[in-house]
Amino acid sequence: MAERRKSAAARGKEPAAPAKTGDSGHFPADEPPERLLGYYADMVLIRKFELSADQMYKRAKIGGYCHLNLGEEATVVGLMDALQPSDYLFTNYRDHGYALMRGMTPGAVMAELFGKSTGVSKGRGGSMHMFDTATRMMGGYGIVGGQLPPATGAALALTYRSRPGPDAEVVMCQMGDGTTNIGAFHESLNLAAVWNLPIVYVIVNNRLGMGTTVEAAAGEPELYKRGCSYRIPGERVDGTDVVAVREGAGRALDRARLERKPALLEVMSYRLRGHSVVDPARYRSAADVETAQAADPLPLLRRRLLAAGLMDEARAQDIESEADKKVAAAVAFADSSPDPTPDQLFDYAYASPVANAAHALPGDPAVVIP
Amino acid sequence: MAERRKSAAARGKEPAAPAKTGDSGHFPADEPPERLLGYYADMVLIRKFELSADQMYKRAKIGGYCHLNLGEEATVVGLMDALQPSDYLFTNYRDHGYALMRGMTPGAVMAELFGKSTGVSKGRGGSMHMFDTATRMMGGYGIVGGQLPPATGAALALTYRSRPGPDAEVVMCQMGDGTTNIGAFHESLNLAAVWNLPIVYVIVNNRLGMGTTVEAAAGEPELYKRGCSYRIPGERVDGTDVVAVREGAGRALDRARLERKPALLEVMSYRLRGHSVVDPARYRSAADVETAQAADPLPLLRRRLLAAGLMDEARAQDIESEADKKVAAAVAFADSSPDPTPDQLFDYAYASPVANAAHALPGDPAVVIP
Amino acid sequence: MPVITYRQALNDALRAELTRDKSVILLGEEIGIFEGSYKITAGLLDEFGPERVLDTPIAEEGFVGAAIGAAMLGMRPVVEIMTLNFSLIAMDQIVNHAAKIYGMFGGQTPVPLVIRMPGGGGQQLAATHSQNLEVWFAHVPGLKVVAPATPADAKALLLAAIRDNDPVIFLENLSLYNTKGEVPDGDDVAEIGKAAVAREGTDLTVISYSRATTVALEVARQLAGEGISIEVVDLRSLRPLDRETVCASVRKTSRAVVLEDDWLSYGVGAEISATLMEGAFDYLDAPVRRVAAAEVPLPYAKPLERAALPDANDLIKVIRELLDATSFSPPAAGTAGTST
Amino acid sequence: MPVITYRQALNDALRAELTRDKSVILLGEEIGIFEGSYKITAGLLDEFGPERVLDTPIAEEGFVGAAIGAAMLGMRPVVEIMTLNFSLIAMDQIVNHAAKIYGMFGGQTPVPLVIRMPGGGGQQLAATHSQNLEVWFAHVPGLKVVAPATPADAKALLLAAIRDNDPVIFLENLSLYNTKGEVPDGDDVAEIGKAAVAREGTDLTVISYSRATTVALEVARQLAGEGISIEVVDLRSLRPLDRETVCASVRKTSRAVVLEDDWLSYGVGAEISATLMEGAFDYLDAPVRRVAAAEVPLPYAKPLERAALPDANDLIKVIRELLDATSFSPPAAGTAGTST
Ligand SMILES: Cc1ncc(C[n+]2csc(CCOP(=O)(O)OP(=O)(O)O)c2C)c(N)n1
Ligand SMILES: Cc1ncc(C[n+]2csc(CCOP(=O)(O)OP(=O)(O)O)c2C)c(N)n1
Ligand SMILES: [Mg+2]
Ligand SMILES: [Mg+2]
Repeated sequence: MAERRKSAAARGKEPAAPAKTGDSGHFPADEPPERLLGYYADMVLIRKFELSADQMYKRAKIGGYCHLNLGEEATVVGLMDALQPSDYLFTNYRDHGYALMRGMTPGAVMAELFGKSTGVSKGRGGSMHMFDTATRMMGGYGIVGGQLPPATGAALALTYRSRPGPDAEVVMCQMGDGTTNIGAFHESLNLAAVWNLPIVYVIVNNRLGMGTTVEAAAGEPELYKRGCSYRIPGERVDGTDVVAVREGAGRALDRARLERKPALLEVMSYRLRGHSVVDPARYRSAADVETAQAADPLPLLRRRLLAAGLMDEARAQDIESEADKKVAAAVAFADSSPDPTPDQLFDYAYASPVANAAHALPGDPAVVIP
Repeated sequence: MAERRKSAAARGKEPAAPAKTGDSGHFPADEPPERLLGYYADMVLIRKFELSADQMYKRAKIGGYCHLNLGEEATVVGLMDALQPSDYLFTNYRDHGYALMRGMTPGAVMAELFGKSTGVSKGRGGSMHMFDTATRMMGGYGIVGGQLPPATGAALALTYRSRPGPDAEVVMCQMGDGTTNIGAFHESLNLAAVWNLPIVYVIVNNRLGMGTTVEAAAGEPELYKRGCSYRIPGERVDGTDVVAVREGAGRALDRARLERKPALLEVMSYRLRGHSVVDPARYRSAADVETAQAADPLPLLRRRLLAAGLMDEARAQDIESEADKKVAAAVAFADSSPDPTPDQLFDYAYASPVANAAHALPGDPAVVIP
Repeated sequence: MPVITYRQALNDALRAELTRDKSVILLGEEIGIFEGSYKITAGLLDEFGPERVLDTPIAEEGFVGAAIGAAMLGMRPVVEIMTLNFSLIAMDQIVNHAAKIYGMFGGQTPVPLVIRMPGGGGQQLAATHSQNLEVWFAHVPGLKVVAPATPADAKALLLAAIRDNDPVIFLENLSLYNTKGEVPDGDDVAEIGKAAVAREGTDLTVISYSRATTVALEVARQLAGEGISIEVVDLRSLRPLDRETVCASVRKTSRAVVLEDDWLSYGVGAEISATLMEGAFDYLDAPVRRVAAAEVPLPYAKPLERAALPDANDLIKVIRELLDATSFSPPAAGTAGTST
Repeated sequence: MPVITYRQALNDALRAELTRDKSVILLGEEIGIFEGSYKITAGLLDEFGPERVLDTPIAEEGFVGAAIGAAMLGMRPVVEIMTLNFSLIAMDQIVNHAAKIYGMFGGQTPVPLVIRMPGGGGQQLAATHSQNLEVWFAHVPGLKVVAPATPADAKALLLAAIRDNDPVIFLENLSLYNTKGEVPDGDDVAEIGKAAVAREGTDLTVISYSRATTVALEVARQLAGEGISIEVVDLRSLRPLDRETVCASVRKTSRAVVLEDDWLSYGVGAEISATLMEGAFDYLDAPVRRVAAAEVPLPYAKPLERAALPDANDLIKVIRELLDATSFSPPAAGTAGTST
């Protein structure tokens, strides 16, 4: 995807009008068709990858918690396309799609899910903890809100080495709607404001934090307004429309990049399934499920591309079977990769070696009498 | 002071216009002169008490941290007069004035500072931790922001026993300006908003958190606006004008009392001295010190009362020497009170007795071989 | 006696107290509509309504602190923190507030609060979601800390915790929720601060708590077949700590192993070993041994996770080493063990 | 060698590292304009400017977490938390993030971060402002934890901590800041993870760290006059823990007392006692004794505070009890002690 990434600044665009719903409008006139097809391919890849992860979980190839981006594909693709390769990304635990779009190979991401040595975090992190130095994906984080202070500090670090301007490095910090209620949200945005940090906080509002609605959890449920307490401007975009997401993210990133000021972006999305693969989501009303299904960005984009004549059914199927192949290859790679071995347990205990480090296995004596 | 306390609701008043500076305006026409003189007497008592505490600290009668309300007297008196006896109060560590105005005797407050058994918290808490069940002062708290979640929970408890109305119990939670930047502020106000709790959060903005200005610490330095993230309305009042403070607090309390909804009040005050008795405040500019001195609410009120002919110099001096006497008596009481004795060390270890409680003194064996 | 799961025992205790005492309320993330992340509160929202069973925003510091304040005004809140790992966010409220308010204000306001939370690893939840940290809470005066191992204790200790006027940290363990055991109907309220001899034996004492106790009992049963008689002391309460029961057992058996799920250094096992140093030194045939987790952020990958966490085999190995070191020779197989 | 205060030694180390390495920055509340609540950073804002010395809002979780993120991008932040008590607010960032990020992400990003903070009681700061809690940090893999007792160690360990690529918890103590000692000029960098024999002796070992080491040394000097030869082992590093130095000393002296300022149960003393159980059992003439704080929220009133905290008299009393229990009889007065 990297070749498609350009800052909105570099494209010389004005802030766009508020985005339409994913279904309605036309594509922007100057949008290259191949780029739109690329988006569709990316979204399909995420979809197929996540469905495969769900399968693999059921086959016990994957363990622990496993949160999927199903329903958020346009959001993920739009956000990631707005980033430059030199930007840094921090996300929450719902991070598979981000990892793929940031440029990690499906095989290495699937291998991480399988807990293999070839996984992006060497099998140490699992689903919630995708990390890759090369693509500047600074980690998925499992503690709600936990990624915000480090992301803010990463933006602080950038101020020591990068001046505002079209090539400035910036940080994007993704989070869920429920995350806006925790203290770390407040402290982080406040720090970013008083220190003028180049960071974009992205709220993926999928309307639920596990089973809790935004309205039940947030005193101000229009979450893009919650920058008010720090004079950080916010914008809300339609997360089922990949172009709208990219444009909104571009505007926010421009503020960070050109003005070195924080920005807040709320992306309205839907979660198609339960909170994690083991959640049957019985608490969801039929109406809610129906709304979410109707907003599924994949069929929406497929229909729009077909209707606009930018893609025919054959091309669509090509794209879809291409994704199937990639995911199958990823599973095969993960499956055939080696497990880490117990003798590697202490491999990453410390970055600087140190005297008397604790290396006892369970049952080993803590002290050996000479 | 209790006899003067009436809710603004009970007085049937409309919200007043934004308060003027302490110096300028006239007193409200319907304000009983005796009440104004009472305010002056209360403010003088706090002033003399705090100056005495400073002295006693220098004589090593008081130890630990000691934060004074010098300069905040009109704020403290106005806030406390707006409360009903049935209301609950939580404050930060800068709590001597609140304790006095809430109805604790100067002797018991001074005795707490001296660490005596007759102190309001039996000498266990000291300056930062005044507590009194009878007057519903639920404690001064030394951890910045620490009082906010418990105060919020106290308001939650009230919803189980008290309906909205003029006699409803409510909670007032005081804090400093610097406190608005900590996570507990965000989480507490959000909880109060989503649960519709009867609580008034009061920010005493003395422009400094230790040596840090509001502008350096807060992304939105107009602190009364920081309820925006929870749809909690805020108001700013002049903290050098005791009536303005009382009226502002009354309006906020009315919202909590009658509508059962949280409110935010910012009271603009000044700190006349250092952060605590041991801080020489060398970081303060001459101009800043001058501004603070010019806003000293005591001479302001004294001048206004004299100018309005509500008090003559003799009466003023009576009031002042009355306060001197009370403070001297408080010191004498504290001085002659007994110290707690080491055998009382474990007296408040637990509220419910329990098997095998740890009662070893330093050097005692943890286990006694039978 | 009915046999029910640990999960059901907790649910029963909560229901019983919600019914008995109107000042009992439950607070936590997803405990209502979602019925609890681990379904401990299933059905309670329906039964008692949203005023008694409060879903909170994600704000551990806020809602734990709110529970403290509510307790100060006479409510008896039972808070669920979804897993112990998230209690780190609420630590200031737990340690600087809940644990301090009664003593620091001179005994004026009790804080009758229960904080329930599951800890434990072994579920491939990786480093930030697999911690124990019981020892942190156990270290803090002003708290009471219990860690039941069986469904019966889970119920009896939860009843006791809710009726206690102090903040009680109630430690559960993810892998105990589906375990089963006999639980008496009705109001069997435990005494906080007492350990239990979960199984009597004569040759060696294993001291443990929570999930580790189930492992210790399993190992004791297994070794009984070889004629080795293991006594299992289940601590149940970490603060107060029932040092006397621990020492009495080891004075009898002369050999001791501590089994815990937490990291070895500065763990609960250290305190138990130090306690035996002081209270059973002259009775010990050999040094007390500790079996605990390897000191690493717990990895996700199963082979690594398994290597890092203590299990029955590790305990058996250490027991054998200790018996060998003290020249133990078992009687004829099958005769050891006085209970099952 | 120049004699300077512990405070000055810290200030010197910070200045040296700010000068040496541009990626070193300081963050904390009131460390700039106010020059630090305890004046450790005095003068540094003037010297290095607001880009290197950052005053933060009151937001411990936020700025500790920010320091983590900055460290991940190659900065070397040194954070001051005003007192250890406030670290409770930052605990999730310290334990779930700083301690986990290197291992959990498979060694891809080191977190070269120092968190400095003073703990300790005895200043009448009452229950929420007088805690130690070193043992909490010492328990957590992924952290390194040091607690220097002398100005020389303060400087040498702070230099080491800043140059280390892992998160280092650097524990100071309020009552050490004005203590004085010889400190070598220049670049004397300590090795993290090593204890020191602070004073050699033959009859009994006192194991301690931070402020307690100064008490132990004072007692050792005093008892030397009575012909009792005390060896003092200063742990210096709590994680890693130098078990071998501790055990070697006690294998020699056969008697051990642990002195610490923290609460007794589940304290550092427990781990030391358990360590000696494992590493010196056969050499011990009597059980290891622990001297630690009474287990209460520390009261403000001086007589209660004094009763709750361990001091030289408590240590002397326990040393005498231990010597008596092991039938120690001193040689002619004045001959004991091989160093001063
Ligand atoms: C501090 C903390 N509290 C609770 C949890 C458990 N938890 C995991 S995800 C989640 C919901 C988060 O909702 P949201 O921020 O909207 O993100 P989404 O899952 O919808 O992407 C909760 C409560 C956690 N991981 N961390
Ligand atoms: C969590 C925490 N961090 C830091 C401190 C140290 N501290 C005590 S008072 C204070 C400043 C508070 O400023 P503000 O809220 O404006 O209150 P003020 O002192 O002006 O009344 C600080 C940083 C503390 N007590 N608690
Ligand atoms: Mg969500
Ligand atoms: Mg202030």
